[in-house]
Amino acid sequence: MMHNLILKVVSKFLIPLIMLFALYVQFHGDFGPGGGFQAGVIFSAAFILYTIVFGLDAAKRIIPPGVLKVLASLGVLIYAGTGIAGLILGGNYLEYGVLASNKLAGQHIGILVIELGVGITVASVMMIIFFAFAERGRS
Amino acid sequence: MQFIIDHYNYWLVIILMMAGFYTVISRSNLIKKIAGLSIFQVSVFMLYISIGHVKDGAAPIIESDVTVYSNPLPHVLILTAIVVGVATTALGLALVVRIKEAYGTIEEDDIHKQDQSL
Amino acid sequence: MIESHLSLLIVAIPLIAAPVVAVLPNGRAPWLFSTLITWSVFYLAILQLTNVLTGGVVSYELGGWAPPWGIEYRIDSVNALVALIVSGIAAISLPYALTSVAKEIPKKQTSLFYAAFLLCLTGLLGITQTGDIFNLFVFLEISSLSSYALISLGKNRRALTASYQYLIMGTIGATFFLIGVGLLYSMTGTLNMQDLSQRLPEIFEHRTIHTAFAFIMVGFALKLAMFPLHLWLPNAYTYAPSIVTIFLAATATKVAVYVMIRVIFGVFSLHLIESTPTDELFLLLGMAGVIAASISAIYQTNAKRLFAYSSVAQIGYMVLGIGFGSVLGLTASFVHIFNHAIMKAALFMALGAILYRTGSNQVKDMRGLAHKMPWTFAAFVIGGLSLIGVPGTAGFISKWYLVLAALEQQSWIVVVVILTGSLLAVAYVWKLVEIMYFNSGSNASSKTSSEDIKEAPLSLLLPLWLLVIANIYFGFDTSLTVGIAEPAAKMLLGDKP
Amino acid sequence: MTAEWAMILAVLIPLFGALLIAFTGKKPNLRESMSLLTSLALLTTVLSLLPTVLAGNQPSVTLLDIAPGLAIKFVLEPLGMLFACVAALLWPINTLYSIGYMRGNKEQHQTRFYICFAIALSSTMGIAMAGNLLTLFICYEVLTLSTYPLVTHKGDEAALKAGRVYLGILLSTSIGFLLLAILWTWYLTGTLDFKAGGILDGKVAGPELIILLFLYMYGIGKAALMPIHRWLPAAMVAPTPVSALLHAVAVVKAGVFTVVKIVVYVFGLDMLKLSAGADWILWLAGFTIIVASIIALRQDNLKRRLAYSTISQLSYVILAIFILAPLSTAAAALHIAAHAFGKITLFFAAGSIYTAAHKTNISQLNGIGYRMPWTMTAFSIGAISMIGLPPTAGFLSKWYMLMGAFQEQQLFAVLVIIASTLLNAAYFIPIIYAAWFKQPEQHEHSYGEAPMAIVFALMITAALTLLLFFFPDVPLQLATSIIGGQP
Amino acid sequence: MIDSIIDITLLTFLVITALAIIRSHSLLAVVMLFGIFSLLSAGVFVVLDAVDVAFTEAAVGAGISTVLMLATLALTYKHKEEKTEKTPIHAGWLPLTVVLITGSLLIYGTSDIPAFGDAKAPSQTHVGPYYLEKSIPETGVPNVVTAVLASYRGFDTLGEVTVIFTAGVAVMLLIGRRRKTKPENTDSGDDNHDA
Repeated sequence: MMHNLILKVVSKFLIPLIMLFALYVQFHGDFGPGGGFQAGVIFSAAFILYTIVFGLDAAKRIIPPGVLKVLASLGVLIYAGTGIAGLILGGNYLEYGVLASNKLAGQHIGILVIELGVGITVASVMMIIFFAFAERGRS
Repeated sequence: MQFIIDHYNYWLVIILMMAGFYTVISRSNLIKKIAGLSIFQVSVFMLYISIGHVKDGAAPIIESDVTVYSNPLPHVLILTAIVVGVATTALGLALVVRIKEAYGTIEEDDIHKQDQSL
Repeated sequence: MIESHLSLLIVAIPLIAAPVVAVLPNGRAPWLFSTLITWSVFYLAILQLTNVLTGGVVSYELGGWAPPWGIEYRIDSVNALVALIVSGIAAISLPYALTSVAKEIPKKQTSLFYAAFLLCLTGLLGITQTGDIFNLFVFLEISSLSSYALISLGKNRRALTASYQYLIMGTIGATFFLIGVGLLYSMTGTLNMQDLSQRLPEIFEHRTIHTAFAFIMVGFALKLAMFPLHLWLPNAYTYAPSIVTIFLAATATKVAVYVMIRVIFGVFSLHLIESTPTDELFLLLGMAGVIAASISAIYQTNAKRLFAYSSVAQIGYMVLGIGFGSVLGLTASFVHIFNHAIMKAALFMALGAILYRTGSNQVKDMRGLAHKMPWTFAAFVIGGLSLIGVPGTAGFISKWYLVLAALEQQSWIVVVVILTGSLLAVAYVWKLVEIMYFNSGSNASSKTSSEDIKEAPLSLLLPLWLLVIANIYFGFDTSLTVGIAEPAAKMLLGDKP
Repeated sequence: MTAEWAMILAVLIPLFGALLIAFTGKKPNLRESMSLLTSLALLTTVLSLLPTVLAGNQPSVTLLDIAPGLAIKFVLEPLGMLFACVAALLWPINTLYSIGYMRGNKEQHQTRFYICFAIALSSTMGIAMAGNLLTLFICYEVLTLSTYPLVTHKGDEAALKAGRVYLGILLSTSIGFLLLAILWTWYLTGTLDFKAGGILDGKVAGPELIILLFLYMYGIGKAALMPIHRWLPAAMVAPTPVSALLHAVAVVKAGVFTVVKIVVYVFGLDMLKLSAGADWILWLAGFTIIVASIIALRQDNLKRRLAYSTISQLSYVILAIFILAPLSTAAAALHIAAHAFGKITLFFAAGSIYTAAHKTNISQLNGIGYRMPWTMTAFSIGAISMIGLPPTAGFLSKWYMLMGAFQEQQLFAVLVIIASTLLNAAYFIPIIYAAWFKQPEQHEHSYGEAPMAIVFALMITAALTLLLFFFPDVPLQLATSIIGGQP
Repeated sequence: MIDSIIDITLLTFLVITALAIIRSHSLLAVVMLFGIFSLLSAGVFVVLDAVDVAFTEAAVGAGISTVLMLATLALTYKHKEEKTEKTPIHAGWLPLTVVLITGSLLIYGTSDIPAFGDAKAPSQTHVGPYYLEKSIPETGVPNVVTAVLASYRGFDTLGEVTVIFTAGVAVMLLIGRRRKTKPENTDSGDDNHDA
């Protein structure tokens, strides 16, 4: 499969589109279906496709597992941190209203940020899992 | 007749659940158990969504010209539940891989035999 | 600031700590960090308990949304006590972990191991704190997934199958719980426990409600390994790493019992229980569990498995307390939740110390250990006596209230069963004590006969003895256990005598 | 020093002693002297309490409340005082003896031995001064557990088996029956405190009373009422000082003491008398006395014979108390002391014979009297006391028993006492006769008296047995003041 | 009406798929059928107006889960050997009875549940409508599901993310690095399995 040129070209062409779509889903969640979780899955799907076509090592060169681990933790921390920010700004935990001058803006920021956290964690964990299985496959 | 119209959806969903449940507890193959487990869960998700469904309702995305929406809460719960489901599946499959490495089989009966023979 | 957000911080701190630990370099750092975390959480839990005892019920609106629209943390003396137990056990088992984990877990995995440990703690505390029944499900899954992972880390390959078995059983249980919650929602339209308890009474007659109740009960019966749904527990406890067994045995099942009590008396009500044969069923299963599990404990050849079965029996006692549906009964259950936590933690710590020195928990390999590890042995004996319920130990208090509750109900058969359970406990505890105490037959199998076995290291002995002393202390001072449990029981039963 | 403090000390001193022994374990001489000192300290403490109690007041001290109404509480009343005195008096003597015995027979694990001994004594004090059933129960269990290592001292298969029987019977009866009985009492009355006239008075009647009584009687396995007496012969594998502890100083005494205490302060004599629910125990006790004596008759092993003698002697106390007459109650209390002195003498003698002559069977004792005059004199005194002839303590208690029985026209009791007296004579006289008047076999290795410590100890106890007959005032006063003064 | 017809059709197909999964012994087929099952259920979710759920189910069920199962198959069976499950030895009647009891209990339980799609059911009248009304004014998010997910029940979602993270940690612990030496089973091997 490694030498299938068409596949490589197509996917080279496809993967950016998928990632773009992922970003769209990520940030369009407020208005249409979608959100951090779906976005994360799609993003990881793009990477999984890349891995299948170009091989594990190529994929790892782009995102080493160590980085993935950090990213996975980071996502959770972003989310939980938003909650703490709420605390510090005098609200309850995860109370976004206090994040900005007016309540609605605060809600917007809050939702945006935590969705980002979700997206990062989901994407990276999905990749971690897939890499783990793929890794197990060789050797 | 009305009774059937009111409940057919639940009944079909229950049949699905039980199909999954049966696969889990009756099969010996570890992978198939996991598959059954997922089916069981997905069917339960359908139960929730059915509960949240409102006749001629629209998807709960506020638009000016729509009046009747389905209940968003079950959707939210199930979004969470789906994630939990996939997490469980991933973990279960990882375990299956390790069991295969340790026992050389993923058939529950064979594993049991090996443990007994020790 | 701390004061007003106490209930939240107890869950949030370990939750935030877990991902941090996960990325720490392997070695001592993760242990040190998680130890500090658990201690601070324990401190907060104490604070919370005192607050609740003085100030009454605390409600915390997550996201600032009022219940039932938002998720609510609702702390009364009941879950404050359970949170105290869980965090306390975590706080005391981590100092033990350093040595034990270094021996049983590959160094490469330490940071991830402690991350999983903290996640498990997060889940259990989340279950305890929350007042929202679906939020409960989410945190239940956090604790479950992490405990599957923790159990699978046992050295023996059977840890893997045990973990898998637990995963299947646990997920089925959780899904049953989910079904029950869904049905409840369809009838009430709410997920907040407080709200539920107010909306349920007028629709008690609905079949859907009964079914929902049944599914939730079965779901949690699976989780707390209530006889006869206990089959996953012995394997899980036997093959998990010592520290994991200590933690789970002392906390996981306790939290499940708490949820059961909460759901029965806090969400549904005594009325439903008494209008259905639930209470009889609980008494029946409780008794069956006590007897059957105790008997099979006697025949175990692996000490860890022996005490795993004993755990199933002890759960039977708690179930009995629930079955009585009386203040005394619930008090007994709560007191036993607490006491059993400290006695089982102590016993499994002793076994962990033995495993650390001899590399085995087989009964036959423990011959004559008393003379090589006197301190461990002494601790083991005291823990065992507490398990039996000998006066002067915490276990005695539990038995005391259980039997009183049974006498109150004039159910002599239960009295007999409880005392028989104690006698069976004498049998299986003394089986071990004898083999450790008597050096006879120095044909002891390879490992322990060798002279190089020394007393366990101090890092294992200190936490162990702390718990042993607790076992004795709470055998005399019951102001913390009974003093809290009794009002809590009264509250749950709406002051019904 | 106030009486309250003295009481607390009485419990703490042995425990503290145990620590000292543990620390000095490496140096035998130091260790033994520690143990001796502790015992003497305890004796003085207990005796210092005597005047207070004789003056008629009952000092009480509450250590802590476990739960509302449930306290760890000590109250010193005459009966307890008597028991405490007996135990505290015999401990130093027994220690002295142990030193001789353990060294003479080169026993292992002596430190553990002395530690457990001290703990056992501490719990005995607790039992003697227990102010309520809970305290009594706790100390009772501690006594059981602390004597387990003593019974299984040898650590071989036989000891293991004996230990199983010992612990199995004592623990299971106490948890299965006694605990239940106590809980039931608590449930019925809402209190566990010992009260003159009984706390159950009017609270329980009919079959319920009989069941409760049954639970108590068989819950107290240490009283060795048949058929739960088997632990006592089984425990014979232990070294002689331990047997002495079991039979005279602490364990079985704690059993019958508890029985008396429960009858007097929990049920109340009057209630039991009115509701004739207690007769069956009278019969049972009588049965035990006779059967145990007959079995004793057929034992050739000296210690076993003594063991069965103990079983029957214990049932004397139970019989006496269940005659339910004031006099016989006093007799029961008195017999606890009398039997203690007599029986410890006999066991010391048996041990002394074993140490000096390595003889265990009665058939080997021909003419031993001339080889070991001191030992056998003491033995004879003890035996006479067991039979109940003057001038020994045994006569005193038996006499009061008979009087009580006559007072109540308890013909059955009278008959049992007389019959058993004959039986006692039947199994003790032959030994004395053989020892003094039979010719020893020829070609027998020569041996003399046992070590000094042993002989000294058993002379003291023998003397006490006699003294109690001539100067019975103090114990008598204690015994009678249990049932309110009248003789 | 048209909705319910589609609904019934889809559900019927689902039932058929489920039965096919039970029946078939070829694991490859099982996994593929599972993917189909997920897609069909996604369809059902769309019909029941749960677009977000449908989206997610399609991505996760048909996507991730299926891929993972295929990967596991590849890892647990050799390249060429045909991947079939053995028929369990123990009797099949016990599971069947358990399932039948559970199922009938559910049928019984749902027999007086509010009618399917009933707008006056408690679930539609108590908490649900609040979100529909207040979502825009309180959070300014038109997609109510997102509003509830991220804000009203944001803590659940935090839990959800934690679950995912837990799964990541667990998988790393289990199959994170290269295969270690086979775990020994000297200790506690010979336990009797009495319950």
